[in-house]
Amino acid sequence: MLRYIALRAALALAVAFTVSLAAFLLLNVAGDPAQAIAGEDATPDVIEAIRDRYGLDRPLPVRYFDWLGGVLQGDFGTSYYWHKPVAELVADRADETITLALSALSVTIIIALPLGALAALNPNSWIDRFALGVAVSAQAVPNFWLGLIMIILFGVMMPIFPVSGDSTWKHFVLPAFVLGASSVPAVMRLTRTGLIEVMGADYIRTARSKGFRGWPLLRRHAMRNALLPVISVLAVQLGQKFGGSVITESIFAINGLGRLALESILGMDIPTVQMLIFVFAIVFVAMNLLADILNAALDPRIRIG
Amino acid sequence: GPSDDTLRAAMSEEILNLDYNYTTKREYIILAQLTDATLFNIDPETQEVLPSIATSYEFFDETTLDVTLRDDVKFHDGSKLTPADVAYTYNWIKDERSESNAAGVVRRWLDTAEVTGENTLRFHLASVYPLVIRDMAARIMIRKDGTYDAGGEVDRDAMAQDLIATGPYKVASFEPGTELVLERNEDYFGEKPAIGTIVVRNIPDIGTQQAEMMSGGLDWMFKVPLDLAQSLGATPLATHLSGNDLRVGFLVLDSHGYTDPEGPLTNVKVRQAINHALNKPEMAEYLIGGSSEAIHTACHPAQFGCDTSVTDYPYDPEKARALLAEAGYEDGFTLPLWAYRDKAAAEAIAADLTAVGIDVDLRYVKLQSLNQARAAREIPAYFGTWGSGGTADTAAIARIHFDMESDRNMSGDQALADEILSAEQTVDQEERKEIYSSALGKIADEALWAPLFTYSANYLVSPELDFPLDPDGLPRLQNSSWK
Amino acid sequence: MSTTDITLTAVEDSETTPLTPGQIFRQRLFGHTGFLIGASIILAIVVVAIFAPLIAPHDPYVQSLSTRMLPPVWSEGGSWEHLLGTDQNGRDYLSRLIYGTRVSITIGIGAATVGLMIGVTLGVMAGYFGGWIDHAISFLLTAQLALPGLLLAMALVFIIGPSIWVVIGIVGVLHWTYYLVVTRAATQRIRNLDFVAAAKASGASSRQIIWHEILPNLASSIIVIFTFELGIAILAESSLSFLGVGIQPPIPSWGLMIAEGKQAMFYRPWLVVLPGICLFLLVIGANLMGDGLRDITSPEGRNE
Amino acid sequence: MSLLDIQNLDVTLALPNGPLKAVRDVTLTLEPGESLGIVGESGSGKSMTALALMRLLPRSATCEAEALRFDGQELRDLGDPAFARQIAGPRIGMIFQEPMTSLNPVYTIGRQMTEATVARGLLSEAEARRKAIDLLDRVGIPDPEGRMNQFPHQMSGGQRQRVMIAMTLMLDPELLIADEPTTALDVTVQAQILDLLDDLRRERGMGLILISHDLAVVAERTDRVAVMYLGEMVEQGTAQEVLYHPQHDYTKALLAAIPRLDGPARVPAQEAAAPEVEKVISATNLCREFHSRKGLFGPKKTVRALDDVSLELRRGETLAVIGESGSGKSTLARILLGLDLPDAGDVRMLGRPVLDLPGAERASLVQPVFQDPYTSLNPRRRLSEIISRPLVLRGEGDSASRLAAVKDAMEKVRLPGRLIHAYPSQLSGGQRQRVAIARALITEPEALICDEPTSALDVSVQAQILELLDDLRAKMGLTCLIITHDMAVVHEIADRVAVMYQGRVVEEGSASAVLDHPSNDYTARLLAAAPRFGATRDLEVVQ
Ligand SMILES: Nc1ncnc2c1ncn2[C@@H]1O[C@H](COP(=O)(O)OP(=O)(O)OP(=O)(O)O)[C@@H](O)[C@H]1O
Ligand SMILES: Nc1ncnc2c1ncn2[C@@H]1O[C@H](COP(=O)(O)OP(=O)(O)OP(=O)(O)O)[C@@H](O)[C@H]1O
Ligand SMILES: [Mg+2]
Ligand SMILES: [Mg+2]
Repeated sequence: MLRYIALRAALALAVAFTVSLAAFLLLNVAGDPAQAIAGEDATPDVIEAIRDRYGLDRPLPVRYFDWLGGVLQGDFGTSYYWHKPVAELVADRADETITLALSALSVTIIIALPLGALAALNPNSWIDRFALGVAVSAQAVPNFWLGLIMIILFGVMMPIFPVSGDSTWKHFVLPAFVLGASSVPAVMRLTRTGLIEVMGADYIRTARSKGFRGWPLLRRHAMRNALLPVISVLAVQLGQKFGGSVITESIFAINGLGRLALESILGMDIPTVQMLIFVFAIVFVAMNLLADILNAALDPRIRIG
Repeated sequence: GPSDDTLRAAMSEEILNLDYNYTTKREYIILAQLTDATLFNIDPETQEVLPSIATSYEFFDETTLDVTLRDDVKFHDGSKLTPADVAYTYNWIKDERSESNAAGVVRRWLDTAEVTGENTLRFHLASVYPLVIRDMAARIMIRKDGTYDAGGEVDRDAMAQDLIATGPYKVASFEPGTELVLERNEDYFGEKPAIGTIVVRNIPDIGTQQAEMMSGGLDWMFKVPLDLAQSLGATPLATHLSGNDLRVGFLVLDSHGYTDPEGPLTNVKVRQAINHALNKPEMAEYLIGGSSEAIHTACHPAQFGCDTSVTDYPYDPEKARALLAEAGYEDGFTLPLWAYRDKAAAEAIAADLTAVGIDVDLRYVKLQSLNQARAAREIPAYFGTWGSGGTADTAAIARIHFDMESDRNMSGDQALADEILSAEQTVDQEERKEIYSSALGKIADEALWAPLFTYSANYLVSPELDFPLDPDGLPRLQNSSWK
Repeated sequence: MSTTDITLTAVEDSETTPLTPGQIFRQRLFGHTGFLIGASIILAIVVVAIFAPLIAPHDPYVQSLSTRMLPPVWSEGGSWEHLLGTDQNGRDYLSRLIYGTRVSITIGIGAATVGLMIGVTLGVMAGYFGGWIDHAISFLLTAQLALPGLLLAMALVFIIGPSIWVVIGIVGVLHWTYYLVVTRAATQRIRNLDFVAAAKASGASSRQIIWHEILPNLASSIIVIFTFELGIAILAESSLSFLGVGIQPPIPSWGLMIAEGKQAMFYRPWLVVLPGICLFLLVIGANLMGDGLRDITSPEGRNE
Repeated sequence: MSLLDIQNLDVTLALPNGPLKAVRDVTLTLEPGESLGIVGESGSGKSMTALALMRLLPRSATCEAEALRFDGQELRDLGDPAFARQIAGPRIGMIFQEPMTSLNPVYTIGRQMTEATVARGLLSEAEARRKAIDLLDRVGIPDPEGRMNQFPHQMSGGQRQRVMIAMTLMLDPELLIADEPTTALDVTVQAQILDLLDDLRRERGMGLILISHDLAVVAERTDRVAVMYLGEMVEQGTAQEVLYHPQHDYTKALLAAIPRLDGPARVPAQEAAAPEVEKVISATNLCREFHSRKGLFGPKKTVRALDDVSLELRRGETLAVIGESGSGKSTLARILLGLDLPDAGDVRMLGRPVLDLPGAERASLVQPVFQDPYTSLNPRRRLSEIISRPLVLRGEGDSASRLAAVKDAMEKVRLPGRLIHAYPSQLSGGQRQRVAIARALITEPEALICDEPTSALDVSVQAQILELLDDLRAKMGLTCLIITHDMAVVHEIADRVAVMYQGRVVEEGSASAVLDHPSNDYTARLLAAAPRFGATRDLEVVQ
């Protein structure tokens, strides 16, 4: 078990470094950071000064290994824009994103699980069709568009929720809904097929032959089996929400990591982008690991040895 | 709103650093107007030099400038400003270690600044430089002695957050990228602003800003797209103000042939055809709106030295076609046209050029991508804009675009570059004007550019806010008041 | 269940020959409502795309700045000349929406194909060869999932220059993982089946086994994923265009149109709503088709 | 009064391509304490009949009957909740066919065993536990107390099957339906379980319905036998009558097809094989280990699948390799075929190391026939393609000559020519196995290696395939290695036998010698446990 976790952690690090190297190269080919920092009316001497200041005139490998050396000592560098250590910056912004990701996940769970379960228990009924309709529609709605429509509807036409900022829980309602909606189809379908599959399993037939039916059957025999895959998918979805909050955060002006990522990418703030990608990669792999561990904890067939 | 005497302004660009000595963007100039004072001010109406921290100046000789300061200027922390602070600021910015964004400007002319008396100091200039007062007014914010290198340790971010300056407002709280709260500086030496508190919020999405405006959470927005400004301005929720802007839009054409020595753009007829093909007045009227006007010079007509009597190429697609045919391109050619802002205008330009038979491959990219490609000389033509840093002088646009050092110069014309540089060495204003006339005339005749239009600044403000506009296009929030 | 075959040897000469897989497939296809709805939507949109020049009332590229931002016919100030009004450059919105089908469909099909090539190749290799190849490909997969697509898109658009082909390439390169995961698992399963062993025993090489024995068995799941990826690619294109690193103006892409309409969305909501609905319909069509195909190709059908 | 009385039961399944009458007009009665065997080939509707009675039919199925009486009570009048409360469990219990999947994998054995009694309030938690331990002990599970906290995956298939039985018995049903309770079990375990069921029936006067396709088992264990064929009950009567004086043609065919251990032994192909006889394949000192990890976090496990195995296959003979499940038979076959490499030892074909042979040449020497006809054919290819594939791979002939070869091969294995463009899914199991054999024969190899070629097939089909193999061998002089775990099969077709146990060959010799006078303990046990169809006759004599 420990060995396995160590292996996965090593993998996470390898992925994180690879991805941040890729990010570094991509950013450097995509444009000149000094130009980006200087802005539209920058004169050449300003750009030169910036280049000097951040050491951007050094060759790429030198800069990358410099960064790498820093990371190995726990120093992710200083943001070109914010003039503060990137690590501090990321730590500052993380709580908004965590709040958003968790509330989005709750939205997903609240919508997807009951709907999936009801659909599974009444296959081909109207509720099943309705659930399927919800899934298909949620899959087909562009996320950014949903955000804009939500703003039009609830920010302006019926001003119930604030549409920008992150100071109160109310600010998170719409973004969490938009972000959470994107995972509903996957989770709902999985719940539904999982439950249908379990309800058709031989051990459920065994339980029925012992006289179990209805709710006790569901609770005592089906639930746990059907939820196993759902739980691991939820963990993975949570991991994706971190990186996936880019558009949502910028539409709703939430000052989290997603927006930071978008703006750092557009603004070529290389140290920030690199650290964010590093963090996202680790979170992503960690969530996958968490999913495995949860599964192992809940499923006695997977031995922990 | 007036109830809490707080003006809430929104900006899309993130505000991260309050020290204008280390920033460049327009948002920072606006904030610097609020928090900082410079030695002089330039009257936006008349372009006259007005006193500010300095009361007067005098050229001892062509390269020696004596300046007298007020004696009642206080920093936000209550300490009194001395000539030593001013000298320190200038010398620091010039210093190699400063890496200040103003360094380029200052190094151009400053040799050294020295304190000469209780209220006086002397600037030794490195060369003859007629624009020195203008630069002092626009670029260099005065800091306390030792701000950036206290104890020998260089700290360029010393003023980035906890700004100690001399302007009409002081920083009450600052959360970079989120919110800046400014309070009226009761010790300000000049005329004190009418509004007590200004809150500047970062709201990246213009739609969100608008929603906030409509729900009364904002009093002031700028850089508002025309359509939005007009629509929202038509409602009682907000007032649309349209002011001047020194920014001009233009096409820069690779007349030298950096991308292709034999390329169509090296032919003056083709460049003239491009000029004729563009329906500039329509673009100005419908896409930029407000006070925007079509231009035919490589400068803003409001700028000193901007001679508008140069050759004009009015909108005439037939003539454009004819010129193209004359140049041997009756079947047109493919033109990769780069652009980074005002997508609608870029598309309109592309459509106009397409209409006369040029097959435009529009490449709408991020600014830095354009910059990088341009630096690599991979761009045959781009739709550029220039705001001259709010400086109403042709020098502020000519040098950057026609100096041989600059990659923005795609004419490769050494004589033109020399002419433009010589203007900056000329003290006599009439003489300078003539030099610019000649240079601009040449640019127009050769059709090195296709000048397009001036910009207008669109604001949306709360109906309760009185926000006066200045002709130089720089918003000065400190001048606003409640109705 | 050990066997479900009731035509045993004793009755093997009964007249009713069971249906071929193809026949069963077609039969099920035409009995699946969701699939039929989805296919009709897609078909309709494809027809619109093909005949766009005949259907569109105006040239989608011709601008008329003086008549820009006209409202649609049902709003005050709208006219029959421009049914859905005009955009910020005075181009006919309906015509742009109609031509937008071409962009979306080209990109959807193109990108889903690029993803298919990458994903299936890697998936089959990982599943068939296993070992370090499998590990390397898994690593690639994780790295890909962790890398923000926006970044890749920006860089590629810059390096290669923007064009519809570049966008197809980018979206394709960002969307191969689903193919990989499914084909890898399926290949691992099929690899151990006896008919593969039989082919090996007949002297078939790995390449021959992959082409002749494994790929045909992956075909139906690949088609299902392709249909889903079609929708996903279309959405991805619109997101990239929305963020400004996708389709270049003046080409009418729905995502780009939403981005352009965003500024004025409170006063001219149709600028955002209409392209959004087009996207929604197209993607829902693709998804319904995908769902249908999946139900049809999975041996158990949807519920049992 | 009968314990169970079913009149004219119909079960209809709604399949995608039309309704299927899985059970037609079935009429059954059972007295208390009596045991009824239901036989019939796979898919004949045996399980459906039982499931219909328990109301456990799949969703798509509907069931109708004229009467469905249990202990005098008409079950059709009972609503679902009442049925679940009163009948299912305490009155009628059922043991299912699939032991591996019939227990819930995420709960402990103890919980699953006790929950029904506790939930019904029949026993207290502690009493239920005691009873469960007692029953586990009865079904022969060692350390029953410890087992209560184990999960199903921690037990072998046989143990799980026994847990299933014990669990059903927790509620003391009056009628027990056992649907193939012993498939997938070792013959030794099978015997033990059947004994247990017999005991219980005697002790408690419980009625028993034993569903099986194994006539030998039914003959040994039941009072009365019903034969099902294509959903209908074609014959019913005492075991004596039905099995020794069958009336219906199908029953007769079925009985004729059963391989018998005590039938006339076949004449070996080469009596007293001379030592200089050519060796087609010889294997010496083969070892093969597998490393596997159980689950994600499990420790590494090493399995010695082959442990120093030496074997030779002589030209013209039929060698049977027998041994229980997991003893390494298939591994051996794969290595002999060159599909897998041994860790140690070597395999030679006609004296040359198998590794030096190019694929094509090896293919012409030896071809495999696999156990499962459903996975050994590519479902996406037509028969013509499947059968001609080895020729294509060799680059032999043009399409016309290949087609001729395919037709020829199909004829050899007696496949109707009209199937030449059919897909495997359109074929029955027996037909599929013939296709596999045709494919193996098309390159005219010297030897066939058949890995349990009939274990997935019905006895009647099995007989046909075995006969076919025997025939081909006689006609073409094929050398054959047949892997099986069925002694009767060995008896019918093998010249020589090798017995494997835990990766080793524990005994080897001529078929008659090994079967009649096993020298190894394990072989002896294996033989003793094999059900013999003729056994009832002996019983009768004793009575
Ligand atoms: N869930 C199901 N869906 C559709 N058809 C089914 C299902 N279960 C069984 N059948 C069909 O019903 C018929 C009778 O099946 P049943 O399970 O009763 O056979 P059986 O005699 O028990 O066979 P076996 O010996 O293989 O267990 C078969 O043709 C089978 O294909
Ligand atoms: N690929 C593999 N990986 C790991 N273990 C394996 C593998 N193949 C076989 N084994 C193990 O090797 C042992 C022998 O397996 P093999 O398949 O040869 O048995 P068998 O005698 O053919 O059994 P059966 O009668 O069930 O087919 C078993 O314990 C099996 O679990
Ligand atoms: Mg059965
Ligand atoms: Mg085997």
